[in-house]
Amino acid sequence: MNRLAVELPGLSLKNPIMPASGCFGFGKEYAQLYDLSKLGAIMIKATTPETRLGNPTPRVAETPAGMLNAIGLQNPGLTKVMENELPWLEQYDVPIIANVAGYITEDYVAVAEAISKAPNVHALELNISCPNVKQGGITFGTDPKVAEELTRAVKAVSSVPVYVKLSPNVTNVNDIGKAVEAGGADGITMINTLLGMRLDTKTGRPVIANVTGGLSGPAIKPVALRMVYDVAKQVSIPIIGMGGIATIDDVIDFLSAGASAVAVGTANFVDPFVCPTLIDELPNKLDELGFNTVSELVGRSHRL
Amino acid sequence: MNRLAVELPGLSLKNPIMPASGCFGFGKEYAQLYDLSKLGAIMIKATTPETRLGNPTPRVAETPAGMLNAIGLQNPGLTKVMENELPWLEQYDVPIIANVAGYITEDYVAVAEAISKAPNVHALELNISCPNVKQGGITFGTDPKVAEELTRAVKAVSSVPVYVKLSPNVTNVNDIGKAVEAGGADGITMINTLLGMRLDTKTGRPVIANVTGGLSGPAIKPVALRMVYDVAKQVSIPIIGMGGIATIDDVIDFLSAGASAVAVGTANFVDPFVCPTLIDELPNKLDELGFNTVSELVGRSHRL
Amino acid sequence: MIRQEQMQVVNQRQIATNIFELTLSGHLAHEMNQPGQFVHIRVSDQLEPLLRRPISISSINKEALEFTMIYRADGRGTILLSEKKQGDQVDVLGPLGNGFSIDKVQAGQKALLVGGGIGVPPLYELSKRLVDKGVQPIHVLGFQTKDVVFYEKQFTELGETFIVTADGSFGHAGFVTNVLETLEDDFSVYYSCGPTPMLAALEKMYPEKEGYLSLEQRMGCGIGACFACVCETTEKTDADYVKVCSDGPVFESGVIRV
Amino acid sequence: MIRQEQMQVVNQRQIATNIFELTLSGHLAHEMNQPGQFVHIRVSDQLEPLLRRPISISSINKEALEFTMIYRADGRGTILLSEKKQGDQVDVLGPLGNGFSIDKVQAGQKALLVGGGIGVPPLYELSKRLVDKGVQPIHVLGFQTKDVVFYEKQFTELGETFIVTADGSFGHAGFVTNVLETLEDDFSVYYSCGPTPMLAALEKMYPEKEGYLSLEQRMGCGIGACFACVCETTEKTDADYVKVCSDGPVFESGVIRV
Ligand SMILES: Cc1cc2nc3c(=O)[nH]c(=O)nc-3n(C[C@H](O)[C@H](O)[C@H](O)COP(=O)(O)OP(=O)(O)OC[C@H]3O[C@@H](n4cnc5c(N)ncnc54)[C@H](O)[C@@H]3O)c2cc1C
Ligand SMILES: Cc1cc2nc3c(=O)[nH]c(=O)nc-3n(C[C@H](O)[C@H](O)[C@H](O)COP(=O)(O)OP(=O)(O)OC[C@H]3O[C@@H](n4cnc5c(N)ncnc54)[C@H](O)[C@@H]3O)c2cc1C
Ligand SMILES: Cc1cc2nc3c(=O)[nH]c(=O)nc-3n(C[C@H](O)[C@H](O)[C@H](O)COP(=O)(O)O)c2cc1C
Ligand SMILES: Cc1cc2nc3c(=O)[nH]c(=O)nc-3n(C[C@H](O)[C@H](O)[C@H](O)COP(=O)(O)O)c2cc1C
Ligand code: FES
Ligand code: FES
Repeated sequence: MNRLAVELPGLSLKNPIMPASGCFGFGKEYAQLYDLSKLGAIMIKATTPETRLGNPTPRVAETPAGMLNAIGLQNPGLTKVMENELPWLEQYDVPIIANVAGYITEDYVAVAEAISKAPNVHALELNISCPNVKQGGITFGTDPKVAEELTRAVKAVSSVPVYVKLSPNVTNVNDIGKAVEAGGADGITMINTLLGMRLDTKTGRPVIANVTGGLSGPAIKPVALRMVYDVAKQVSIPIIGMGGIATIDDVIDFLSAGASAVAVGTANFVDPFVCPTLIDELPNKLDELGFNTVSELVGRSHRL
Repeated sequence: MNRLAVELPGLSLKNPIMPASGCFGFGKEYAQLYDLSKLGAIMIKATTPETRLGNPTPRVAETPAGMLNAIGLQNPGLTKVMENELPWLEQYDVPIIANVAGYITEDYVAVAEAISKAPNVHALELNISCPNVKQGGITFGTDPKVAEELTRAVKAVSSVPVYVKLSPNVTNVNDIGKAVEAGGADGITMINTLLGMRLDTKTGRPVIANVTGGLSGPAIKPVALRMVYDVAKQVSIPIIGMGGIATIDDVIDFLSAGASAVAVGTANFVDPFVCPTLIDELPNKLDELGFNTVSELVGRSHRL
Repeated sequence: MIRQEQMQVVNQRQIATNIFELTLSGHLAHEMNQPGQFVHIRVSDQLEPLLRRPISISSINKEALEFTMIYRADGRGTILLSEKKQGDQVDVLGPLGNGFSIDKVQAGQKALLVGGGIGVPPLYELSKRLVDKGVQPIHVLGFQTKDVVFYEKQFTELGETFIVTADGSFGHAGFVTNVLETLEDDFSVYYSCGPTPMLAALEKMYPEKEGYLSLEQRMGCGIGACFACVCETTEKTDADYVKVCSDGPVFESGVIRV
Repeated sequence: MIRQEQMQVVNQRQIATNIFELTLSGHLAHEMNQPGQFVHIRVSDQLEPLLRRPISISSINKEALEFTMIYRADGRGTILLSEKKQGDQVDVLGPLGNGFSIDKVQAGQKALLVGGGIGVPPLYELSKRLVDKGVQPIHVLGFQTKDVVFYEKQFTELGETFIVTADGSFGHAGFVTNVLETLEDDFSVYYSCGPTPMLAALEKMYPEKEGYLSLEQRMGCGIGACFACVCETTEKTDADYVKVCSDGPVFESGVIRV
């Protein structure tokens, strides 16, 4: 019996660690460094119906213990992803979670319906929380009613379980979590980035061409952990937690707070081997803490 | 003519730099280290009608490039602040901004009416954004209507201009900013802390007895800067900016984003001399950037 | 007077498993007048780790303008501190707080000093001062295991010294209280620094004795401004609360709700 | 193959105002086959500063398993890097990207190498390889002022070298283009690395020539996964965009909208 294994709607994970969407492209680049079959799953870059060229550059900026990004959901579009990216990933024994985005509900529905039929796509992640696009994205993630309806519309057409990715840029994240659960979501992924900005002190100009960007990395871990801890109390569907995870202790903290699995984003840029390293470190950490399986650890902070 | 001087409602500041509320007590401690008359102003610890003993300990925890706190608005209460703290501060040539807090509107009104009569209190800062108290605090800062009414009620009784301190834990900070302006606020101070938490990885227990706490320090600067930049576009009243300020470049960034002055909180714990140091560094920085006065710099990012 | 100074590392050495002895030099040492005070140390000039670390002063050498600390390199900050080498600079704020008073104990009398783990260091300067005053110190020092025991020799040179280890791997086995029970209580004052349960046990054991306890709390500012480090008080004082950093870290026994 | 390795500092020295030459050793150097590639460096093992810094490879010594970089210590990360001493470890990811191709230029022909500021370093390994191939390099290197000029001697040893400073404090005054105008264009290929305006000027000057330009962009991953470093392309290619880190940093002239 594999003590790291985690069973989630649509996902039989070898281990609870996966790269977060947008920080791992479609896997090709990291495949040069290690065997992707080692990963619990892969959350691929957001896919939209059409090809998107994203925002002007600069698109990233460094901040204290974090970074800002405003990529703007650049991606080759549904057709190319279905024809090139997903088939290429089939050579690896790893479930794919397809991150779905769009301007309007119909976009989400169109992408979800098609991409959920790809053999290696085992779940969808609805990106209703991208802070870097003018239309769509976050606008769906800040109003409970809108989030619930979008979830319901996508559930109606998806061939695989649907996870909804929550934005931290809200007054009450619990309401959004409960709303998407009511809309039929099979799970929640959280958190997306916090809206932030950096100025070039010399010129006074925003460093990022898009003016604002999404804050990620260790700096946001306390906010992410608090939100996972709160939402875990409110919903009965599983949570895949993320936000600043860089070390094995971070992984333990998110599982303790109630996440059933975790995703690693920005840390891949700092240490490209971070995911396999965390997977290797997890068993010893479980021993050290006196837990047999990952599942035993999940939500322990709520049981103390 | 003093190139660092800033004129704000009720406040003739020698310079735009002041310690943030709760990070400087009532001044006595830092007075052992330097002459408080050097400061642009002092934002004193939140004052409530009654004595408050605050939350259980531990009350603080370190996070990546930041810290969490859940002090719980501990303070000696209105009477003692009026009788001991404010008179003691009169020996210094520095305007006091009194941070006002309470459970219900009547608390705010009572404290505001009385404390605004103290000779050295030149402005009030309504704390409708404290994340660490069960009642009052942030509950006033997340609903525009409630924030507007509280502002109006306090304005009606205050003998000095009223600044309202905004919470970053909202979906749309602009709406709150516009609401308090409509309620008659003379200025805005922002931001208060972001709600966060830290777990003890060994035990899975929250490090902070209050479970959650307010995140402050350099980690939150990108969020604070973005909010100041956005709100400055929406309101015509002045903003005192704060959130992660530790270096002279941080000061410049907040002024560029539209803050007329800045407050320094957490950085006082890291470097107790940070405020006088920043004040000393400011003139050279202005020269380096080619500005004669602080006022010329304010909001430059919006004019590019 | 409280000062902030870039002090120089005179010497740093490991004296037990993960336990380091660090000696710094600078004018700040000139301000150190009382045993039991502490300093607030910035371990990195980057933004990470951010907060200062409070560490007790374990011995003072005013003539040489030097002082010594003993600490356990455990978390991120103290591990960084343990990497400082001779000649490196360390940003120190101090001396902070109020230490152990030796006014009420007279030459010829006995004083009991009880330390637990990293609570032991401040007792060393205290013991030296008691000896200088003609007071006879008795040391009871508790550690987890043999490999984290330190300064046995130094304390023995100053007076009778009992070492206790929780696992019995060195000295007496068990808790300091097990040894205390075997001692006659002919001492006129006791001093203690260590885990709160130990301090509570001492108060219970010696309700009639005059005692001084050094407490620990998570800190922000370290100088009394942020209200991070407060402790609840008892009827024995009319203060509603005290701050460990500026009112303490040393308090008279019975004053704090431990 | 891309590797990540803790490489050892063989030598670091300042060669001009705020300009450092850093030589590292490790197996990673064995993977370096092309001039113009870069490495992605982690400057601190703390969380701050967080991101890696991209720095070009300026020369490679495969036998010794060493390579050298030249960089300006300017912001927080590069200043930290400049404090590394002999024997220290540096976390390096690389070699990354595609460098300068020397396939299309033949022995006996001339090649023009134009560098600006911190764009000069990658041209050094390139020039050595051209010389090895029997190609005759002409170097035109632009700097702001005299005190940031570096490697004049090294380039001169390889071929004709013109130094240009914006303030005229050394060599020719003005921009590299001022010198280029005075040169006859009997070279068969040109290579350039430096500020985008300079690259744009070169494309305008030599529309008919075969050229290779090395670009800069802010980076996240450095290996092609995050879409941080994309550039707009022209009709000359059917790709909608390119990534500087993995498709570049070197591109054929005319391919990128500069
Ligand atoms: C007045 C006083 C005197 C002290 N004297 C000594 C001494 O002489 N020798 C010694 O080894 N230790 C001493 N300590 C404990 C010491 O401060 C902590 O061990 C140290 O701060 C832990 O930092 P870290 O980087 O190792 O751990 P981290 O886990 O990185 O620390 C994270 C944060 O928690 C705080 N923290 C963690 N543990 C403690 C603690 N036990 N007390 C207070 N804050 C803590 C840190 O200061 C930091 O802000 C003293 C504490 C106080 C309050
Ligand atoms: C492919 C490539 C090759 C390079 N080769 C060299 C070289 O050989 N020598 C040299 O001195 N410089 C080189 N640079 C520029 C170098 O990467 C930056 O000067 C450096 O990253 C600045 O970091 P900092 O810590 O000094 O500044 P900071 O202001 O602390 O940097 C903050 C963030 O912005 C990024 N950044 C800042 N300036 C640049 C820039 N010009 N290009 C890309 N990212 C930047 C940093 O990487 C970091 O993520 C190269 C850049 C690229 C893209
Ligand atoms: C460069 C970059 C690109 C991202 N792109 C996406 C995306 O396409 N879709 C999405 O849902 N989240 C995206 N994110 C958010 C991450 O998936 C993750 O939610 C966030 O970065 C917090 O995790 P971290 O702190 O570990 O990076 C992106 C983040 C970064 C840094
Ligand atoms: C220990 C601590 C106590 C605080 N107490 C108060 C308070 O009483 N009233 C208030 O309005 N803000 C309080 N704050 C928030 C600060 O005033 C400031 O808004 C916030 O910390 C962001 O600034 P910084 O990043 O510079 O610390 C407190 C912050 C800290 C760290
Ligand atoms: S640590 Fe700030 S009051 Fe004690
Ligand atoms: S830096 Fe990530 S794609 Fe180029």
